Amino acid sequence: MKSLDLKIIALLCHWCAYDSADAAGRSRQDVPPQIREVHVRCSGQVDPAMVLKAFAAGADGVMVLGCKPGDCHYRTGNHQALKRMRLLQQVMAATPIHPQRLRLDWVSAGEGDRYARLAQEMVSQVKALGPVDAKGGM
Amino acid sequence: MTRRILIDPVTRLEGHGRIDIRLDEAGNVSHAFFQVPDFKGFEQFSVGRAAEEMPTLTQKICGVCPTAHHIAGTKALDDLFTAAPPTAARLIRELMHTAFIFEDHLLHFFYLGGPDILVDGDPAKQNHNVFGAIAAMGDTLGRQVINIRKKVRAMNAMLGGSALYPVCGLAGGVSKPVDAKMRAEIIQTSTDALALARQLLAVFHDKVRKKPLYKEMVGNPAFNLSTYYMGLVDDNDRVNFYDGRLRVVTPDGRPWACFSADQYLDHLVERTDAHSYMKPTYLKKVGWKGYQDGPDSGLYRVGPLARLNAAKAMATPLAQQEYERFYDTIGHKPAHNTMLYHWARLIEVLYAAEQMVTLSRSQALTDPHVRTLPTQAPTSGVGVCEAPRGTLIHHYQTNANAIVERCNLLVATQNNAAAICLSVEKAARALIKNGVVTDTCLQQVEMAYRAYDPCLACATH
Amino acid sequence: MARIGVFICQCGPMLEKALDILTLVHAARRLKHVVHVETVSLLCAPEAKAALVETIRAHAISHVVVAACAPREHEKTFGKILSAAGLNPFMLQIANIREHCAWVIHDRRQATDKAGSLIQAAVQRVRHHQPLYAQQIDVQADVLVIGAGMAGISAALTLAQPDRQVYLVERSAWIGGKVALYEDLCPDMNCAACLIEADLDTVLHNDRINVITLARVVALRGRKGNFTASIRQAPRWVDTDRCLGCAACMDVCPVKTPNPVNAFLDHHPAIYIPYPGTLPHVAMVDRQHCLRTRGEPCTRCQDACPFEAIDYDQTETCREVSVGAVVVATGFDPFDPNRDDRYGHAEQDNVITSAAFERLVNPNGPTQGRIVTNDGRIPQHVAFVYCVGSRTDAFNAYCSGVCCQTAIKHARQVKRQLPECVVDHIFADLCLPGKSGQRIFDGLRTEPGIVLHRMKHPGSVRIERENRTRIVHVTGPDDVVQQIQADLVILATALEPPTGTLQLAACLNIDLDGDGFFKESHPITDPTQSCREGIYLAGCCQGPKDIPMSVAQGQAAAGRILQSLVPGGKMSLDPIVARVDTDLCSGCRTCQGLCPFGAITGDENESTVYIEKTLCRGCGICAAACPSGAIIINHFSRDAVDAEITGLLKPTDGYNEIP
Amino acid sequence: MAGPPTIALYWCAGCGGCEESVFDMAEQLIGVYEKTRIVFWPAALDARSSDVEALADGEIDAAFINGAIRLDEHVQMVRLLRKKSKCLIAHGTCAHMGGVIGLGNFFSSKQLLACAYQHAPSMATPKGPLPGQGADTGTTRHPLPGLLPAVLPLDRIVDVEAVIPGCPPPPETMAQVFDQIIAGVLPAKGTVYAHQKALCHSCPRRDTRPERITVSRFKRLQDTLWDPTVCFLAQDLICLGPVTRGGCNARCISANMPCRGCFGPTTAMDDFGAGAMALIAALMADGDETDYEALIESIPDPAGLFYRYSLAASILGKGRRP
Repeated sequence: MKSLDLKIIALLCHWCAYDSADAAGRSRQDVPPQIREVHVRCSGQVDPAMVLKAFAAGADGVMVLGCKPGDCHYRTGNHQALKRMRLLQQVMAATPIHPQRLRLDWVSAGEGDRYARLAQEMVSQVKALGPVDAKGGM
Repeated sequence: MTRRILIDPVTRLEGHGRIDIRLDEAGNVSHAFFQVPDFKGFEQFSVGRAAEEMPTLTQKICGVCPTAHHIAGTKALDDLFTAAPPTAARLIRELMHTAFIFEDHLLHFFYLGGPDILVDGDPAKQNHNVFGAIAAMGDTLGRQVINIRKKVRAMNAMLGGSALYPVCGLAGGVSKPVDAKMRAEIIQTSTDALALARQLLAVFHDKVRKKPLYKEMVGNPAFNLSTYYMGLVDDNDRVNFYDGRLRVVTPDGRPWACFSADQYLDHLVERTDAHSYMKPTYLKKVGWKGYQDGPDSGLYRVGPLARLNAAKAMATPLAQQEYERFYDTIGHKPAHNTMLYHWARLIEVLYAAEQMVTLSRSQALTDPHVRTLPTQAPTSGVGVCEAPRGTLIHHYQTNANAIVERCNLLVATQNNAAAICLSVEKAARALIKNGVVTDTCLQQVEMAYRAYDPCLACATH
Repeated sequence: MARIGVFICQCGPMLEKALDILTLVHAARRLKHVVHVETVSLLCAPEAKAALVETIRAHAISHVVVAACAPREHEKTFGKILSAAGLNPFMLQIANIREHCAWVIHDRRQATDKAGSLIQAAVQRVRHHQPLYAQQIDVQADVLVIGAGMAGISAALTLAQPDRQVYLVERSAWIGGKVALYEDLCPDMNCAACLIEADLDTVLHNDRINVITLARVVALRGRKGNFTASIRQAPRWVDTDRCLGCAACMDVCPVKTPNPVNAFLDHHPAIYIPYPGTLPHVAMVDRQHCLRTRGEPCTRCQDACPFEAIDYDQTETCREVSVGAVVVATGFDPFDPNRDDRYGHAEQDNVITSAAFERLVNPNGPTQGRIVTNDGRIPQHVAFVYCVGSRTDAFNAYCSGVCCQTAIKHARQVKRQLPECVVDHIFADLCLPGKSGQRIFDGLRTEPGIVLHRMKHPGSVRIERENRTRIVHVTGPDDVVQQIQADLVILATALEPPTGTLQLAACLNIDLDGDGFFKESHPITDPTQSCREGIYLAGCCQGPKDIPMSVAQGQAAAGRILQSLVPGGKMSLDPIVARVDTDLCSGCRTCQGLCPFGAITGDENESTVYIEKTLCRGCGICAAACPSGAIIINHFSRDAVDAEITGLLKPTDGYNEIP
Repeated sequence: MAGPPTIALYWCAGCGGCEESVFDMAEQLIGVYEKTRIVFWPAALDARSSDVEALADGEIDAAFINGAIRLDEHVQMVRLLRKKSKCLIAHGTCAHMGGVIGLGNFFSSKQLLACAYQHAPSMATPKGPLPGQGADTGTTRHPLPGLLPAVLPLDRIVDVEAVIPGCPPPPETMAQVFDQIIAGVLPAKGTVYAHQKALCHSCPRRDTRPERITVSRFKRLQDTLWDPTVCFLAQDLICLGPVTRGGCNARCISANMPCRGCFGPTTAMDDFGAGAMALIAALMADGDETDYEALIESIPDPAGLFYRYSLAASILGKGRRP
């Protein structure tokens, strides 16, 4: 499987992360083509099922980006996301889907360069793990 | 040319089985195999689980003897965390377990194997089942059995949450005490149970034992197996379902071994049988001689008949009377005829009922203190009890965080596995001659294993 | 049956360069439910917009996908076009093929491939969109202002307009805050009293402003436009309508207790007015020290009062007011130097804070404005120590920003009264920004008898006592320690969040920043609103600032309110909120504790929870937490998001059917 | 339906508990026997697979299938029964979600066999052949069915009309289903014989559930004594009641033990484990990254706990085919 065929879903919060992806565009950053952006309200809207479904639908990685700690426009959304994603990763550790296929991080609206860097890191991280076993997880 | 007869699936037992009979040119049996096509892998997927979940997890091995697994698992936790349950908790567990054996034996006697001997006429006529049994025993008694069984299961639901799958077992105790109100109900139910047990034995003596088919089979050497016998006994070598030491007697009735559950590895061994998922066990110190009986073969049997054979007596008066009557009638101990499992089972039903009455009347039963919190770090624990079908052993090894690292289960019917296969083969050889194969004699071949009340999900787990 | 129209904007010449538009068109044509695909050179151009309306109508399109720039740019624009074409604006989904493809992927094939899946995802998603309608609600135009200092008062005065009541809640017994205690103000030594008393008077006599002293806000329910606040008022034991502040009572009161208002430099009786000219000019009983609270049947003040104004039967009262917005202007507390023994302040005498000096130098203060040591001497040497409690990790990492100019102001007051006095300034750095800052500093340097000392870091001093004078040991940048003698040391103390800030934050359900000040919704773009809509911040409670800044922020907050809460007006609610499927909700309340806006309550029989959509902001935290999957976020339902995700992951050959 | 409805009951990788849930109908079972035609029920009646093959397609009105799909012959059997039945009912947790058996999917079938037949401490033949292998499995013996690569719930093999959740289903529910069928009404596609709301809604302890629960360390059953009247979650003990469909009469709760989710998720939740994670994360007390790690550490075997009964049905396994 060519690494280009890898697909990574980026779940981006409305206030910071999605804008940072736009900023990356405005400043003509390099965002790897494997990244596929999805607009969500808040990283706190991302539930474990959403992530698992992405993997079941063929994602090789899922990146959840929210506002920086303390900057969540919904006050606690990114904290809830942190709790959920860490718990989910703990559960994933018992499955064939490696916990490192899921990444949660923070970026603020202006940081197009950071967004691009996180995207590149995520792609190489997933490349290292290779594509998800086609037979699916459990 | 050879002929093949397949009984698939075998019926009126727990789990999947098929009998595969091969006839030679002369139409006589060359092989007869009892095969169990069922496997789940509990011993592997128990690894990584939290120890405290094991009693509720492992009992899913079998929905017919779950309480036994729950008790064995819970006792393994006691041992694992070195936490001895308070008296009340111990009483509640034994009460629940004994009541369970009572109703489960009734299940067999009426729904599963029982109809073989209860229902008259040609077993091929498809009425050898609970409904035939009710007809045979009379509607009143039939419905009575059903209702008492229902009451006893309701009582266990009250004690353990679900009639089928109790959940109350905890390391060093149980989750729920018995209050005065519950106790009153329990005493009532136990008393009714005892009345029914006595009635059943009466019926057994003046109806069932007189049936020609039953008489024929009890006398038929084709149903004899001279093996070792194992069962759990109390300090006075009397039958006990909940706790004690494992006593083994030789085919001619001499005491051969008596050991505590944690020594099971010194005495009992499993082997893989390439044509079945069922793992036969045998006595380590005698050894495996293939599917054959006699003192030189490590084959042993468990379950009602074996428990009676392995013990010196019953712990309750009425059951003791029946116990003596049993051996007086047979004329020798141990009794080797497989069909006698039915009779032995009823004697246990009586013992169970008497024991329920005793336990329910014990003052300590309603003590609210039902848990000892563990203080020791866990390492390894073994739990044993008698399932209706025979001895059951759970063995867990964990890390310091009480996560299971290794799980080993020696399950009731496994102990009978080799004997069951042998019984089937012997019966087949005796009943099928010169190519004459009737449904009737195939049914009789099935009776050979049904008498054991085998639980094949258990046997494979 | 959805009829989806896909409109691919080429953004002038821009997208064609990076993407193979034709491939996108062909792929889009093959997607299920797509009835029309069209490329437009610039969809946001007026004529293109008009054409779009026509096309939507002509093809009876029910759902629209626009493949173009970021939603931030034009989602609203195209939403309006949908409305114009008779569709609900929410029947739109944008595929961001400019920012997320053309501009970031430099390989044409790869960029086109991704753009294709973004369009496919948008098409899959838009079919799950439901029409949504913004609900209009009546707004309450009255306003609650918490804190009657400079910021609160300026907000209150700006807000006190026709058809609008202002509730001005003040914790102390008198209004005016810190400024009322000052004599002169920076930069030009303007007379504080002259400036503020006029304002205070207007406040007191403005019938649109209800001043509630000795009061706290104890609860706030509701949301912008419809708050209900509970206000608890402590008894004054003095009838404010009868008392004239004649002080007859004060003369007969047997109690004497240190006067906090005068920084404990003098004493006041248990019934008192802290200084002449406080407003309202009405006495109050300090119940903590009054003999009656100790159970003694003293009635001296009552007997002495010529106006029968003393009323021991007053008890705590609680009232509820409904308001549309809240301004929080609770000010600051000065840093307490007793927390750091290097300043030797614990010994009280002759090491005083700038707050204390304000009273010392104030004609209505304890010494009628005479600058003297505690034993009544005229000081020959006065030393100012800067950055006390500021810019140090031990206490406050931030610079309080106003202490420097205050210290310089005080120095000028010293020189004005005692020209012969030597004044030492001990500072690490000076912070004097703005148009007047440098002027102030130059003024300081040119004065005779002014000595400037540099200390290495804020707090590189130790103040010790040498019989009647003080020795300030200063460690300089070169680590040389010099000793400065002074008869009076004045500590330029930091500004800190006032006591009770934590409780108030909890009661208003708003956040604090790392330093304990109220946190603004956005430090740059929204510095006057708290994290909760409709609750505004003014003055030092949001961070240290000088008086003009506080006044400005007070007026800014008022401006925001005047603009958004018109009396008799309505407010439209964002329809992107959460709703509960009551058939599924088990009432387990897992969501309830998580809602950052208190929008979720258990209903009376608690068989389900209830989401107040006027409070809900549609963040989705509850939906993601619901173990039954019983909460749906409008426009961001599980189905919609899942459809988008699967659309992104499907191969984009276009032939495969979309379920 | 002309005449009494034709019924079949079959077990795949089950435990017999679902059979018991029928036996436990007690006297009502006699009524069922009289008012229906039970053509196949290995646990209670003497009939062979060949008898089923002999039936006409669709001749069975309702087939109750319990147990998970573990062996290749289960696949053939349920396909046969599907062919012969108008209505197929997933009977019990294993058929519904794979049940406890599904935990086997944490391992390969090779691991499962080796552990049981080679590495068990009581094994005499540690190097011995695995079942179905080795010298004496000649043509003379009936071939032993093999394990599928993974356990599957029934609906991954054949269309399923209705589900009766529960390990085991309550006998009252069984009675209700039979009564309906006897009355001539076959369950509509998608019927689930349980509550629509989660267990919390019918939990006897629901009134003790506080507005907000925050847990800073989860307790394990052996760590603590607990109040038999108060919500388990409020006592830092994991209970999956908020995630789990009601309809079990809160039987575990009534035994003073927390819920483990045998009834499966509500209709809106595709994945039980995901629901459990959402719940548990929501209870975690606020803190920093390290606090959260410690908190998660205090949950032993989260994957095994959250997927106790539903691992085989997890959306992670959607791609699987027998």
